[in-house]
Order: sequence, then C-alpha cells, then structure tokens
Amino acid sequence: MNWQIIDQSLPIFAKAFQLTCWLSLVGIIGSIIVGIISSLIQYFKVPILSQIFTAYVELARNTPLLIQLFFLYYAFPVLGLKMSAETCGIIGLIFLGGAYMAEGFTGGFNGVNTSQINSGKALGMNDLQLARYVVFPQGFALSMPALAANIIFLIKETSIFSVIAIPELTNTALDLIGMYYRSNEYLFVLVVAYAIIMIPVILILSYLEKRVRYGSFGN
Amino acid sequence: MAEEILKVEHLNQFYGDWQALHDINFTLNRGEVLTLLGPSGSGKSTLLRCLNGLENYKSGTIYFEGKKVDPTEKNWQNIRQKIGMVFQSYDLFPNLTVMENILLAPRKVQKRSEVDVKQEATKLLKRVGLEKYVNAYPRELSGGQKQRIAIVRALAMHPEIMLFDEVTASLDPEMVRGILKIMSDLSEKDHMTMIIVTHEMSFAAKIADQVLFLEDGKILEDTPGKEFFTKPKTKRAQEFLDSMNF
Amino acid sequence: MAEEILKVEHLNQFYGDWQALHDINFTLNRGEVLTLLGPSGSGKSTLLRCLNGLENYKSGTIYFEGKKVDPTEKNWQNIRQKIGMVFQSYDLFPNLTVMENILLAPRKVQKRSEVDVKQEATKLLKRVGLEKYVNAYPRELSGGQKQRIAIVRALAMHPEIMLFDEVTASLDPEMVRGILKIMSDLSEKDHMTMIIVTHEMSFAAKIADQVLFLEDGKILEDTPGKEFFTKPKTKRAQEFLDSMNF
Amino acid sequence: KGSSSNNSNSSGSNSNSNSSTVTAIKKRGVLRVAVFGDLPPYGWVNANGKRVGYDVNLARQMAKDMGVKVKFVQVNANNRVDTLNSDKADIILANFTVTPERKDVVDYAKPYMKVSVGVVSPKKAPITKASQLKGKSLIVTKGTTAENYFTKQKNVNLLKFDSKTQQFNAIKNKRAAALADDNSYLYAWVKRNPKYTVGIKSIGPKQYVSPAVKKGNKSLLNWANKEITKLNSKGFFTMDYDQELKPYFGKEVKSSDIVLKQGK
Amino acid sequence: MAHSAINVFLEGNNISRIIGGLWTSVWIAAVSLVLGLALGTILGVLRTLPNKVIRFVLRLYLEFFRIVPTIVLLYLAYYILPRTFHVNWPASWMAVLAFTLWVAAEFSDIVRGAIESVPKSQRESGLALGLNKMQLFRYVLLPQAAKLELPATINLATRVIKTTSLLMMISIMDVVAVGQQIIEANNQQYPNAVFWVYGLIFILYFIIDYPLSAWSKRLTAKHSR
Ligand SMILES: Nc1ncnc2c1ncn2[C@@H]1O[C@H](COP(=O)(O)OP(=O)(O)OP(=O)(O)O)[C@@H](O)[C@H]1O
Ligand SMILES: Nc1ncnc2c1ncn2[C@@H]1O[C@H](COP(=O)(O)OP(=O)(O)OP(=O)(O)O)[C@@H](O)[C@H]1O
Ligand SMILES: [Mg+2]
Ligand SMILES: [Mg+2]
Repeated sequence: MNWQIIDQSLPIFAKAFQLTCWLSLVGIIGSIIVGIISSLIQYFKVPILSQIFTAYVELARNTPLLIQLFFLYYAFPVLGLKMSAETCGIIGLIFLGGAYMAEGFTGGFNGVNTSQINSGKALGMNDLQLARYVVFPQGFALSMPALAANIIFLIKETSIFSVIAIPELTNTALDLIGMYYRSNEYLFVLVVAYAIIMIPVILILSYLEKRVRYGSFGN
Repeated sequence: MAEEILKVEHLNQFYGDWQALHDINFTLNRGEVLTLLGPSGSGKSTLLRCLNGLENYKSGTIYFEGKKVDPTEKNWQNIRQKIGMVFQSYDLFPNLTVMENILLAPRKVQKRSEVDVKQEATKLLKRVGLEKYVNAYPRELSGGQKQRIAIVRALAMHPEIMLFDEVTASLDPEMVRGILKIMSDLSEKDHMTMIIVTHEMSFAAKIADQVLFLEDGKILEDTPGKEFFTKPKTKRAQEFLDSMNF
Repeated sequence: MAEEILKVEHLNQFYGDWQALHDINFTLNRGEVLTLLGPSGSGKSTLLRCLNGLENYKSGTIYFEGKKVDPTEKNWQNIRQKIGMVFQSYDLFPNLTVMENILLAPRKVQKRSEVDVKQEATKLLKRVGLEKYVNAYPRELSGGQKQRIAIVRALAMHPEIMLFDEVTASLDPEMVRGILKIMSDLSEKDHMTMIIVTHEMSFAAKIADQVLFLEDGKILEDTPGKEFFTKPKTKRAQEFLDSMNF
Repeated sequence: KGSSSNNSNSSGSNSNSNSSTVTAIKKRGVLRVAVFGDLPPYGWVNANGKRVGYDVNLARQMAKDMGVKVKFVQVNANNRVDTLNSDKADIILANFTVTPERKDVVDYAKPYMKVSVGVVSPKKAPITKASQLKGKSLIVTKGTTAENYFTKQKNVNLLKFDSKTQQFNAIKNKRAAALADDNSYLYAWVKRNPKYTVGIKSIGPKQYVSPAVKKGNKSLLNWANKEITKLNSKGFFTMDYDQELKPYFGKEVKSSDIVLKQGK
Repeated sequence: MAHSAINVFLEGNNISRIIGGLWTSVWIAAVSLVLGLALGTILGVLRTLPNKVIRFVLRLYLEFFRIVPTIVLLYLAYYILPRTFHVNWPASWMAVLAFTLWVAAEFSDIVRGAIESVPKSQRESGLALGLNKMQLFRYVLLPQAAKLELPATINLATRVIKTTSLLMMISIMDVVAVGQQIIEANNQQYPNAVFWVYGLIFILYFIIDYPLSAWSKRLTAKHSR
C-alpha cells in the first residue's frame, strides 16, 4: 500500500463518489415510484395495463442490468434513440429497480392477512377504502425488508455503469488502474468508498425497518 | 311485532366440488338471538360469511329487512354497514390506535362527523371498561381486550344485526366471561338482533331465542327457544351436546 | 410405596428483570398426577419448562429420581429422555410422517432397533385409534389427531414422567374429550407420573392427586387430593375457580 | 506490504515469477499470451471464431519457435498490466505501447512496431487540430496511451470505455466529437467506416510497441529479445504486415509506417 | 436496414459460439451455486449458535459481501488474490471462487433467517425428545428451514446467473465477450449487429432466468396460503 498514491487519487474518487451517490439516489427514488405505480396497477388488476406491467416486471427482473445498459446505450441509437450515458444509466437502473420494487410491494400487499381484509369488508369499506386504509399501510410495512434489500442492491448495481463510460466509483478505479497500474491502492479506496456509502444506508434501513414493523405490527 | 329482519332461502355454497352449505332456509326476527351450533367443519362460519356477502354463494336468496339482496359486491358494501361482524381472530387493524380503529369506518364509510363518532366511541369504550385505552395500539392489549374493542368497532356503525363467529374461542378462559357478559347485555339491554356461533353451551342455552344445528352443511334442527338444549330432536344433536360436556 | 420422583427446591426464574417464578418448592411421588392451575401468565408453562431444562433457571435445585440435577445442557439431554412433554401447539415435525415422527428419538437418541420401536409405535397408535395414519404427514391430520400422535411420540421414549402443557387448549371442543380420555387412561392403567397444566376444571378435579395453584410466579396453594376444587384455602383460588365456570 | 517510495512496482510483483520462465513455460508446454479480442486487425476473433491479427500471428510464431502450444488470454487495455502481475499470462502482445510509466511496472522486450496517437472524427465535422477539442467530448479506451496523453491536456472531456468494441460503438452513436487511439487502428477502422477520417494523424511523441513480460522475468525477456531480432532478420514482421494489416489499411499507410527496420 | 442485420447469426458459427459463451456463464453459475449453498448452510447454522465471536466474524463476512459490488469482487479475486495470497487458478475458477464466497454470504443470511423462523416450539419439542444440538439441526431445523428458504434461494440463483454477465470484465469468454467479438468482427458487413447480438443475449438470459423466478413465485404463493 502506498498512501501517497491513495492520497493523490482522493479528489478524483471524491467526484466519482458524488456521482455514485447522486445516480443511486435518483435511481432509487425513480424505482420506488415506478414500483408503486406498477404494483398498484397489478393490485387493482387494471385491464391491459396490468398485463403490460406484469410483462415489464418479468422482463426487467430476469435480465442482467449490463445487457439492459448495453441495449440502451449501444443498440438504441441504431433505432435512432440516443440518450446521454447518465440518462441511460438512470433509465436502466429505474427499469431494473422498478421491477424489483414492484415485486416487493406486490409481495407486501398480497401478504396482508385475509382476515384483516375481511374485517375491513365487514365494516362496509369499498375496494378503494380497503386498499387505502387496510391493504396499503400494512402491505407497505410488510414490504419494508424487500425495499431495504432492493435499495442496497441498486446502489451496488451502479458499479455496472462503468461499462457505459459513466465516471462513477468503479469506472474511476478501473480507469486509474489502467493508467497507473496501482491495483491494490485503487481497489482499496474503491472498497472503502462503497463501505462509506453502504454502512450508513444499511444501518438507517434496518432502523427504519424495525420502526415501521413495530409501528404496524408491534414486534 | 315479530318483524323478519333476515330470511334465507335455499342457500347453497360450494368450495370447488365440495358442497359446504346444502339448501339452507331460516328466518330471524328483529331483536332475537339465533345461535348456530354444530361440530367443526359443519359450515357455521361459511353461513355467517354468506350472510354479509364475504362469500359469493352459489345459489339461493337472502332477504334483509324484507328486501331481496342483490348479491353484487357494490350492493353488499352498503348492506354490510348495517351488519356488524366479529371474528374469532381479533382483527383490529394493528397500525391504528384503538380510537382510530373505531373511527375509521363511521368516518370514512358512513361519513359521520368526527366529534359525533368520538363521543359515541368513548361511551361504548366506557361500557366495555376500556376507556383508558383510547390511544393504545392493539399490540398493547390482551386478547380479551382486543375482542372487546372489535365489538365496539362493529357497534359504532349502528348495525341492525350483529354476527359473532366464535369470538371467545382464542381467549384465555378467564377472559371469556367478560365478553359473554357484553353479548348478553347487548341482547337484553339493547335488544340487538344477533347470530352467534359459539362452543360455550351454557351461554348459548342462556341467550338463545332460536337454535340452528348444522352438520355437513345441512340444517339438522331449527328449534325456537331453548328446547334444543334439553330435548334435541335428533340423535346427532344429542351426541353433540354430550361431547361438549366432559 | 411413595417414592419421590421429582423434588423442586427454591426454584427462581427471571426474564430480564421480571421474576417469572418465585421460590418454587414441591415434591411429586411416582405414579401420581400433579395438576398445575393458575391464571394466564402465572408461570405454569415456565415451571414445566424448567422441569425438563428448556429454561436455564436462575437458582434452585431440582432432584430427579432422587439425584440432584446438574443443570448443564449435556446432562439435561440425558434426563429429557426420561421426561416426556407435550405442548399446546401440536408440534409434530411437519417434514416427517407420523411413523417417522415417532421413530426419530428412540432411534437416534436412544439407538434402539427399528423393528422394536416400530412394533411399539404400532401398538401405541392402535391404542389412540390412529393406526391408519402411520404414513400420513401432520398436515393431513386434524388438531386432535396431531395431539394424540404427539402423546404417542413422547410415550415411545418410555418416559418416567409426562408433562402436559394445556394440550387441549387449541383443540375443537369435540376433540378435547378424546385427549383427556387418553390422559386418564395413562394415569389409571399405566400409573404414569404426570404433571398437567389445564383449564378443564372438571377433568383436573377428576384426575388430580395433588394440585399446585400458582399466581404471579408464586405457589399460593399446594393441596393433596381433590380438596382444592371444593375447599380452596385462598380467596384468590376461589375467584379463579368461579371464573372458570360461567 | 509494499513500502513507500519511488519504486513504483505494483506491490507483490517483486517475485521473479517462476511460473513464467522459459523453462517453466517449456515444461508446461503452453505459452500464455495476453491479446486483444476485439481490435481488428491486431488482435480479434474473426467471423469463424478464430483468433487472428498481427499480434496474434506474432504470438503463434513465438510459441512455435519455443516449441510449445499457445494459449490466449483476452484482455482489455486497462487490465494488461494486472494480467501479467497476477500471473494470468506470460507475455503481453496486445499493442502495448512502451511508455516510461509502464516501464516501471513491466519489462519490455525489443519493439516490433511503430505507433503514435491519432484522432478520428466524422468527415462532416473533422477534428484536425488538438485545439478543436477544447470543451468537447473525446472517446478513449481506459489504460491506453491516448487516454494518458489527453488526460494531461486540460479542457477535454474524456469518455472512457473498457473495450475497443464499446469505444467504436460510442463514436458511431455520435457520443463525442472524436475518438483518440493508436493511429494504426484508426486507419484500419476508417477504411471500414468511410464516413470518418483520421483528422489528426499523429499527436504526441512517436512511440513503439513491444512485447512485455512481468517485471524481473529475465529469462523470458532475454528469450523474447532474441526472438524479435531473429524474426526481424527473417522479415517476419513485413510478412505479418502484408498478411494481417495491409488489407485493412487505406493507401495512406505504408509498411514502413508500422514495421520497424532492423536495429532500433 | 436493421432487418438484414439479423443475418449476422448465420455468419460462420456465430450462433454456436454464443451458445458456447452462454454455457461458460451457466456452468460457472451452477458450480458456484452448489459450492456456495453448501458453505452458506454451514455458515448460516453457525450464525444461529450463541457463540458471540463466531457470530461477529460471520456477520463481518456477510457485510463485506453485501457492501462490495460483485464487479469489484471479481477484480479482487482475479487480480489481488494471486498477488497477495499467491492463489492462482484459471480465470473461470477465480470467478467461481468469488461467486461462491458471495453466494455463501448471502445464503448464510437466508439460512439463518429460515432457521430462526422455524417456530420455537419445534426446537423445543425436539429438545424435549432428548435430541442433541446436531440431531436437532439435522432432523428438525434444517429440513424445515430448507422449505422456508427455497424461494429466496431460487431468487439468489437467478441473480447469480444474471451476474455472470460481468465475467467478461475478468477476461472470461462468456456470452457477452463472445457477443462483442462477433459485433466487432461483423462490424463492416452488419453495422446494426450490435442491436441483434445484444438482443439475443438479452433473450437468452431471460429464457434461463424466467422459469426459475416463476418457480420461486409459485412456491412463495403456496407458502402464504
Ligand atoms: N375457503 C375455503 N376453501 C375450501 N374449503 C373451505 C373453505 N372454507 C371452509 N371450507 C370447508 O368448508 C367446510 C365448512 O367450513 P366452516 O369454516 O364453515 O366450518 P365451521 O362450522 O365454521 O367449523 P369451525 O367450528 O371449525 O369453525 C369445512 O369442511 C371446511 O374445510
Ligand atoms: N421468553 C420469555 N421472555 C419474557 N417473558 C416471558 C417469556 N416467557 C414467559 N414470559 C412471561 O412470564 C410470565 C409467565 O409466563 P408463562 O407462559 O409461564 O405463563 P402461564 O401460566 O403458562 O400462562 P398461560 O396460561 O397463558 O399459558 C408471563 O408474564 C410471561 O409474559
Ligand atoms: Mg368456523
Ligand atoms: Mg402456558
């Protein structure tokens, strides 16, 4: 380990660090929005749309992000649709993440006890009221673990952005290695950088998960 | 005086190929208590659930307050507001406080004013001895307390009729008494029309104005008054009564 | 004749700061039935669990068959082979058939021969009327059937003493009878030493040779014979008995 | 591990790799060569799935002369050094330009090719001077001399890719104003992509391409030096040029632009 | 137009090369899964034991693999292990190593979760029968946990398969690397090959992963009933 090398590389890594955080944040928020919309459409079985979204979820969940990005970045322009690398990255991440989030929320909604739904019905609630007051609050709490796992997963997936020349953390490390051949140092900084992002995220998520779970189910 | 509040004709229900209810017919008058007895699996819960449209029954007609029920989900949503139901598993909404549990349906479904319903809820909570717990969450309550809140929640809707499905079955024996007392009071003081499924025979014998005995989805006996407990007509009912007393 | 099979001295158990058992002392003679009564949360299950080492009790001594028990996990593993226990939740292993459930411990723990144990298992299954179900999986059985298998599973170990923790509490009322009958038989015909926690008062009154009444983790009464049910010494016990009969 | 200092060997590469000595290679019977897999006409895989190209030919010849089989390890520009240091290959024949920085981390044998950085751009908007790149995007491959050169120029926004396939796809998708890489591939590439032109034919210093071995691997280094000399004298490189490169270049490239005269 | 570019698959033996690349991905995924699940089971069991030190160490292990993206793991295994620890296997085995350790980490958490969600009463009735710790795990906890963890395990498998798309980053000739070779080799004749080649790879991954995740979904639905 040569600390001088590490020290010199820090400004470059700092920029990449910001980019990784920013892309992750946008990707995660986008994924949650897409996930909620998609799971709502599936929950209410909106005709046609729900079939489309089911197909989308399966397609996105069962193919690698790398290929999705290659497609967006290299193959789409062939069809005349060109987007910047960052746009491709974010769209790719949201495409993938939205499907994972949709699965998570749908799992949560379906996990709500039928006896809870029955007692809501027995109180005369209509479908919308049932969804609004019974299924969603409890289903959301049930899907917290999946939500947390997905967030962690998506942050890590930003490392794949390096294949479409987005200068995020992994790309930066691999690039520096290619130029200066100090793999040990740069990979070390890379791992530390991910740890700095992930550890607080993991801690906050597990705290939130406990809070929500306790708030909703008391254990 | 004897106004028919509920009338069931030729009700049949299937699960797949399995017929859970066979040609059920009975009537219930306003202010009376019907107890539904029968061994496990005989279809008691299924029947109750048909009576407030939680099951899509296969065929048959239900008349509620003299009107034939059009068995669409939309229509049932209206009727259910007049039918209170309490289940064996105390199904309070775990994410809401006691008061929020009680307010939810009157506010959102019946659109009544908050002040109004709150006042009434407080009165009902006092009546079941739980006024202290307005802001507690279900997780902080014992089973017996939860079940009392579930009854209050149903009563806050001003139901015309209450359905109770083995509401004491999951409770500690000591808790059972309190709940049964509340049900007796509802009948005696409020003249609430009720259908009760229970395994507490002595309680059933005390409260029943009419007894339906079910087996394998069929009504074996439909007896007015308390005669069922002393002189059951069928051998099967006699056996059932015996088995309930060790 | 009265050989002490079990003796408990100054047993204390805590959960965190909360003392679940306070200075428990009692003795039980071979061939006798001890019933453990008390309201919910009084520590009955905790006491039973201490008696076969499922809890690491804080202090106190247990003597089993005259020998002081050294409370290490290793030692308990041996002693547990002589103590059968059946729980409220019918805990058959869902991944094994009825026969496999019964064979597991005699084969793997006691290393007895398969033929031997199988023969015995068949006999026991016949005794509880379930010989047809040898190859069934627990999910195919009703609660009462599962509980009978659980008893057979414990008996196949040739225990010196059986512990029953509210074994009928989750059963349909009609199933309860069969289980209680099996327990009576075990006492009367096999002279099995037993400790029974139950809320079935009339059954308890019939079978008990000795009654312990617990409240808040303390023994309030330790009464030989059936006197407890007719002339309880404490007011609390009287209230308890009242609450159990509606 | 590695101590401080100016000896900028990547830590751990201090061993004189016993698994890549000539004896060890002969004993193994296999020479492991790092080559490109997507850089026609130097190192690539043709439509029949066969590895071909100028570098690949050289690799085959070397293995033949050593009397062993050849095994290819496909690399990208940025992991060439690591591939040696991590013992994934014995020798690099992947258009590995000699630079002072690289000399610190690997040992170069005698050069076998001339090269310098060029810049390709669309004919419609040709880039002919480095100053035209100010404030524009420029595509490079990670770990190339082109990247190195332009990293030192300010005001050029570099888009860095892992592989040649990716970088050429990117320029075709018009993701940048131009692409910089070794001029010889660019010549080959524009011949196949006539809408583009090598607007800057040579920028930065003249450079050479050499085989590289792990730092301290004297045995293989000496062997490689002798081999290059021998092949040079036999005219192998001219032959290799004619066979592998010439068909891909336009008339602006001559054999003498690429192949070294004996001696240097 | 783009249509003619589909003919790129008819050139030479391109199709069989792509399938060959896919096979590389699949066997690496399969071997890693088998080894990773075995190791993960052991680690998962260890994590349910009371020993604090073991639990802490294994937790660190898990968190390391949760924090570091797989792409970085592959680099670490491929470039750092040989130098620093003098482990030098062929690239595909290094990938297997990295994947195995990753799978083991993720699976250990699945196993721990599953064992802990076997009802406490099951553990106790096993103990009450005199089973020792080993027997308890062997006959009671693990078989029941296996059933609980199956859907999550299948999902993990689909993730591993998808992650094999990164193998090309460490010089393994997986389906993506072969695809790039084909795109480059046919660049002139089929300028739109990029669309068809990545499209085919996309479909191939889908064909492998979709049945697995459908299976896992079915199991989950069955569980919750
Ligand atoms: N959703 C369902 N799908 C299939 N079969 C069902 C369903 N609900 C009930 N059944 C079956 O219908 C029959 C009647 O069930 P029901 O729950 O009404 O009995 P019950 O009299 O309420 O019994 P218990 O006293 O145990 O509550 C039983 O055989 C039961 O297995
Ligand atoms: N694992 C535990 N951790 C903390 N507190 C516990 C635990 N187990 C039991 N308790 C508490 O110890 C007390 C005694 O519980 P125990 O289960 O022995 O009561 P019980 O007499 O068997 O009641 P029941 O009739 O409801 O089964 C209760 O207050 C209970 O909440
Ligand atoms: Mg029922
Ligand atoms: Mg208990």
